Amino acid sequence: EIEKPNLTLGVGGKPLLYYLPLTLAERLGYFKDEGLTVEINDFGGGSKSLQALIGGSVDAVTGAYEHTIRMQDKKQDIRAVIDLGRYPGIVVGVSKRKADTIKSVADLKGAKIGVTAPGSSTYILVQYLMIKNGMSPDDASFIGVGSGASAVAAMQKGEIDAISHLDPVISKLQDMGELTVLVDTRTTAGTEAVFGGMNPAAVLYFKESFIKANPNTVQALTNAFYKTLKWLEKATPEEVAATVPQEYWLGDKDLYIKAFNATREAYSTDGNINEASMKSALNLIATTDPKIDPAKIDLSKTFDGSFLAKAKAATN
Amino acid sequence: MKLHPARLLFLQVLVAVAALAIWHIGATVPIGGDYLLPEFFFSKPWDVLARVVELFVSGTIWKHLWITLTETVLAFLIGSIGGVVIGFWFARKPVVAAVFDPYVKMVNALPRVVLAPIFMLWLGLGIWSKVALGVTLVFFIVFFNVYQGVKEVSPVVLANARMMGMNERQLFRNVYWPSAMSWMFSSLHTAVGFALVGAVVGEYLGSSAGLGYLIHQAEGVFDVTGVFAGMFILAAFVLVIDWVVTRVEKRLLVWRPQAASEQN
Amino acid sequence: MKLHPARLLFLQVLVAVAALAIWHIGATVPIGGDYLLPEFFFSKPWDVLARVVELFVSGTIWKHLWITLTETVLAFLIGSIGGVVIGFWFARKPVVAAVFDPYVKMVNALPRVVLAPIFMLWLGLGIWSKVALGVTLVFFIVFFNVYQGVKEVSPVVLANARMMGMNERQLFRNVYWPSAMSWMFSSLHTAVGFALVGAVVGEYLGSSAGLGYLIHQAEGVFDVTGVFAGMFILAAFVLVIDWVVTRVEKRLLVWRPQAASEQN
Amino acid sequence: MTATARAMTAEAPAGAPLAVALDDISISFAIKGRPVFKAVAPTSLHVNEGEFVAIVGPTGCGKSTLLNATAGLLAPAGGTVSIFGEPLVGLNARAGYLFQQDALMPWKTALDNVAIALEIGGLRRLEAQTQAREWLKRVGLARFTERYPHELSGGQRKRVALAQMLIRQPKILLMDEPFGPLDAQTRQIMGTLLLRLWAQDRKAVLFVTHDLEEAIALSDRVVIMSAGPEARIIGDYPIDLARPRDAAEIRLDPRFHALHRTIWNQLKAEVAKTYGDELAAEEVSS
Amino acid sequence: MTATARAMTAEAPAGAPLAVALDDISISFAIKGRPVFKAVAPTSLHVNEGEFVAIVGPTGCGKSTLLNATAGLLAPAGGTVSIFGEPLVGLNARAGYLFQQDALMPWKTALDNVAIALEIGGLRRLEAQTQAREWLKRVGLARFTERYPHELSGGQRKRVALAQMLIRQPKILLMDEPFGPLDAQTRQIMGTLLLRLWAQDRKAVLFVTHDLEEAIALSDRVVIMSAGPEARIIGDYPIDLARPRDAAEIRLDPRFHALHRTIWNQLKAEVAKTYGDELAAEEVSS
Ligand SMILES: Nc1ncnc2c1ncn2[C@@H]1O[C@H](COP(=O)(O)OP(=O)(O)OP(=O)(O)O)[C@@H](O)[C@H]1O
Ligand SMILES: Nc1ncnc2c1ncn2[C@@H]1O[C@H](COP(=O)(O)OP(=O)(O)OP(=O)(O)O)[C@@H](O)[C@H]1O
Ligand SMILES: [Mg+2]
Ligand SMILES: [Mg+2]
Repeated sequence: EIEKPNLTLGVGGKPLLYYLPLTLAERLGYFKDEGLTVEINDFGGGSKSLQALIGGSVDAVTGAYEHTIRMQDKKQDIRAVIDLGRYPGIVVGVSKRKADTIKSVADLKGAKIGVTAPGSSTYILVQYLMIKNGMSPDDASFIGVGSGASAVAAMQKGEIDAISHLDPVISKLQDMGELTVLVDTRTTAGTEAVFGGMNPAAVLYFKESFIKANPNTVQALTNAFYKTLKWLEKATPEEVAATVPQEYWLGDKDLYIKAFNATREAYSTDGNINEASMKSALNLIATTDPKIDPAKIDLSKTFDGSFLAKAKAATN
Repeated sequence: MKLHPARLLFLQVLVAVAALAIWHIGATVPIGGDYLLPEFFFSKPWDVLARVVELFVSGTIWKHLWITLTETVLAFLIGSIGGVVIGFWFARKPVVAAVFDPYVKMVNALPRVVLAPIFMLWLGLGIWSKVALGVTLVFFIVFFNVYQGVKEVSPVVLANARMMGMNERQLFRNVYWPSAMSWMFSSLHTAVGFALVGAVVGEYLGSSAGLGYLIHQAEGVFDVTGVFAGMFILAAFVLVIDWVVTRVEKRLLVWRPQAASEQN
Repeated sequence: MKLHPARLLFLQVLVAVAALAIWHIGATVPIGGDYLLPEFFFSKPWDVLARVVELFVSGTIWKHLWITLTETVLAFLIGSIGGVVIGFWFARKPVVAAVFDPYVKMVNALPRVVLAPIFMLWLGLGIWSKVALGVTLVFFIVFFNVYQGVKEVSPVVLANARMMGMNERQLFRNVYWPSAMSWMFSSLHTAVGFALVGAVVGEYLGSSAGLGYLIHQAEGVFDVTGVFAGMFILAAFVLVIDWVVTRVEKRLLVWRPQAASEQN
Repeated sequence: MTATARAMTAEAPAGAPLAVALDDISISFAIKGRPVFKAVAPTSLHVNEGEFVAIVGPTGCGKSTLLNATAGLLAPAGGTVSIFGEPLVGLNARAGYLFQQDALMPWKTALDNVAIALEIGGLRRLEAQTQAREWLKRVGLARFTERYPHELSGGQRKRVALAQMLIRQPKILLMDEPFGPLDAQTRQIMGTLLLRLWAQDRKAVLFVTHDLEEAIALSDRVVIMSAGPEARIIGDYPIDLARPRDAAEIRLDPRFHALHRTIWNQLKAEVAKTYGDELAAEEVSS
Repeated sequence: MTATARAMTAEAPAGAPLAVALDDISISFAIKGRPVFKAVAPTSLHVNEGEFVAIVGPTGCGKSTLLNATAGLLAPAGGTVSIFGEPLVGLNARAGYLFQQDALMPWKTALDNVAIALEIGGLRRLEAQTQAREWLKRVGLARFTERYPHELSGGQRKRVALAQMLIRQPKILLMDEPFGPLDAQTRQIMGTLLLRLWAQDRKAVLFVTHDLEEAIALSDRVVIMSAGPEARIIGDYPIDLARPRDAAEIRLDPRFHALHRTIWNQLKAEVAKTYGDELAAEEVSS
């Protein structure tokens, strides 16, 4: 039976499309169906929700897969059990004012690039791209612009030349006609172009000790998310929009649907993370952070597919 | 130079109306093709008001308001009591004060945002981690003022009280405390606002309810109307707490002559 | 009851050593299987120190330090001057004070974190949006104290000055200002810390340099050592600014008798 | 009542306006949660230009209150205050006021406290200080110029305040127990100093004191107030002693003694009234 | 010098310890950026149990300073202070001190200001208030019990302070110009009150005043201080007038006049010394 029916789950920015499956699972009642009562705590950012998990104030987190790798380096055993987003969902674009001069990643030399925060995944992705294009990350200057309206303001005011950001900021900027996209990892094509394959983004992860102590609870939560992914795979944008709270619509349903359509491919359809995409993720981190030695990371300890397998078996 | 209460209210409403009018015009009338207060960042007064009403009518706000209120009041109480106690202690023990002085100042300079994860680690995700954040703001404001307030005690009044044979506790009750009171209340007026800021920032950084949570949710999806509605409620809210503080102040400071600077 | 400076320094160092020892033990010696101060959240004192040294030796810190210093000093100056001016104005114009009172309190209760995007919109991503954030903190602390300080002016001294024929400007210079000075300096000691907090939080929310940027960057990759090193530098830093304030205070308040509460 | 009070100033020259004219003024204090306290009942007092009027009366009768009203610091509940023929609005700019309490600025040295009185009139700092030094010397504080008020004795502070008021040479002097904390000898020296200044350009002086001998020795008229509440002026004695007077010598004059006895008798009766119920009973029982 | 000063107290009964013994004490004030100011030079003063000693001296000579040292509020630079034979450490718990300045707690009513003096001794609030009311009546303030200090006149505040000190019935009374802001009549009533209390249980009194008549009328001994700096006790006059004395009647006694003249002459010379350079010159030139 379920060891811990009352769960607390952490997330860093629940209304973001990045975490759409979480909101859907909640709104569709899938947690209840599994006999779980989930209290969702929203944090100032992904790193804060991870800290809450390690500090023991939340039981589960929907956050970046990358965290599981970094935590292994910090001797914290954190494991993902299901993938929610298979592509990072990050877009690198340039301001329309600079669209003529910056046509590819290689042109970013000397540019002022806005990222959500220094050290965050948007920051790392640009650095990765630059290194891959034979530049040093020091060749551009990075400016933390935050995750909300301030990012839009920075672009509008011409404070930054380029931006590496997520939805809904990207969709909003596109909608305003401020942005020319350089790299789009929301789509299969875009992601393959950068990584040559998948690169897992949002996952559901736990502490290893929690998984051991509460296997049934973890199973139930995995089931709920798996069901959500399946629902999402078939859902129309209209259905999605109708399911999430109206406030999430970015003030305008059309914009929301546009944003959803742009991101749609990034959501995982089967929840699995394969060897190749794990390596791809590790490669991304190791390239940009010299402190992490890829040889010391045991990728098999970052993802535990057993729950997903059972969830699949149960549904099919 | 006292204003009639009705006239005062009228002037206050006038200011509010003027502010709303500027806001409205800034948000809806383009000046040189640009809006002074673009709707995307500032919403519109009417929308915000409508949202506030909606929040109250639908009843969703009550739960959040209650949580934030609890946090604010707790932060305010714990922070000010702590500030008063430590402030007095330091003021009466110059050696302690001299030794800890640099550390107090150092701690006061730490950005609370960074401390949030530590509070969550120690105090969990419930209200207490938010209270702690509020306390770190309130405490210092009250502390510095009480510390100074005690040092400003009139030397003659103090000498007289000591000659009467008052012990430390009696001196506290009869001399230091009443004398430092106007300093303390001055700091409390600032602290009320900061207690709320602490609670809301705490919620903003990680929570599942409260006004800060509401604002954070709204911010993530560019729901400026929601953000402003939240701030509005918050601001109205602080007036209530401040009113309580002012009442207590008036009660406790009956003995004061009218401020000389206000007479004419 | 004055301590010898050398003895004072010794005691202060003792406190620091004790704190570091507790930190070290908490981080490295498990108690009942658990660490009191888990390394993941608190790092270790030695590592932090090493990092601080490294930051200075490699020279990367200077640029950030300089930017944060500029922001802090600007926020402090603008905020306190504003607080003093408006504080005096309100204290001298009871009608203005009564009308704006609720609005001042409301604004004081707005969480600054939420205001950040607006400041960025208006002031851009450079230092000024951070300065603005610091100003919103400093201003209120100074404002409330100066306001109260002016009201506490001795009625007899004021009456005497007015009988001499002082005009408003002369009263300000010769009576209100010196009399409110100890209130003002008390608030400045709190404000120094808050100016820094404002600047750092501003950087934390969006910037390309500064201590807040460094801390945020370290936080993003879970580099607690980096976070603590940043906070350490920050705290050391505020002592320097506070020292300057204290010097100015000592200069300006030579006329005061030793605090009565410290005599024994 | 007002008729008699007014009659008392009948000796005033008809032409010149009165320096101070308090007509039928009454002064009340509102005290939280209790009935209004009527300190001064409608009463009148007229002071001619160049006249030196001493006010005596039992403690707490309303002397300071009367000076405050003349200074414009306190608005009377009824009646009018006129200065040189004009109704007083706001502060009385032509008066200098020596307060009963300490009123020096604690943040200024003795010298600066005195010099500021000239500086605000626009005088250059250096010049003001030179004059202030001179004045401090006159009140016997040449060696204490650089002291802050809290470093001075009670009597020294009072003398600084005296210098601070006199240096401006106001046309009306309001003095509330100016020589209270001074020893008898210094009192006489200060009294002589005051008289000399007063003789130079005809100032009007309102001088509150508890020392009846001092009042008679210095003044042209001694006014007696009744015990409060609702205090009134109940006696007005012209002092017809020749001027210039020597503060020490005059006390030996038989006319001085006669005046002293008359005034003292009225005053004594008045004080006895204050303590009628309370103190007199005590005194008898002892 | 010290030898003579000590000789002056030779009349003390050999057995009983002295209530107050100041031996060779000197008091200095450190003033920023200037040489130390030696207010009181080594000097001695002995007060027997039950003795009433009045201190007179020119303004600013060091009278308040001397009382502060006796109260333990000021540590002398040299010499010793003994109270009832024991060296004084910290505050003088057996003394009551009436300060020259206003020292009432502004946040307490007159009644509470007096009652607190008993309450801190452990007396129940109600009982303390009853007694306080009684005392306020004795000083003539029965109708002013509920007033805050700022609502009282200068003389009223002084009387509240007097009640506040006397209600505790301390063994040593230190009084710094207690009757300064009171009118002559009230002064006498208060003086009589004080003498009656003093007679009840033999208190030692150190009484600073500028009124030499008052000093002689009340005390057993009048002590004269020289003008500062480095003030010393330069005269010590036993007052051999019969007790009980009536404050008013005694002034008519010829012995009173003789004493007054003697003391006055020394005092006058001393004050003249203070102003030797400054004021005397002024006075002559006038
Ligand atoms: N602010 C006030 N509120 C209430 N009553 C007051 C206030 N000021 C003075 N009084 C009362 O008014 C009366 C007159 O006071 P005032 O100070 O004028 O007396 P005074 O003649 O100067 O006495 P003293 O010789 O003791 O200085 C007193 O009974 C006093 O209690
Ligand atoms: N805190 C201080 N710092 C420096 N000098 C002081 C201080 N207090 C008193 N003095 C000086 O010491 C001397 C004696 O002062 P004290 O107050 O004892 O005089 P006093 O005899 O009480 O005079 P008064 O009759 O005027 O009250 C004075 O010259 C005074 O200037
Ligand atoms: Mg008076
Ligand atoms: Mg004195």
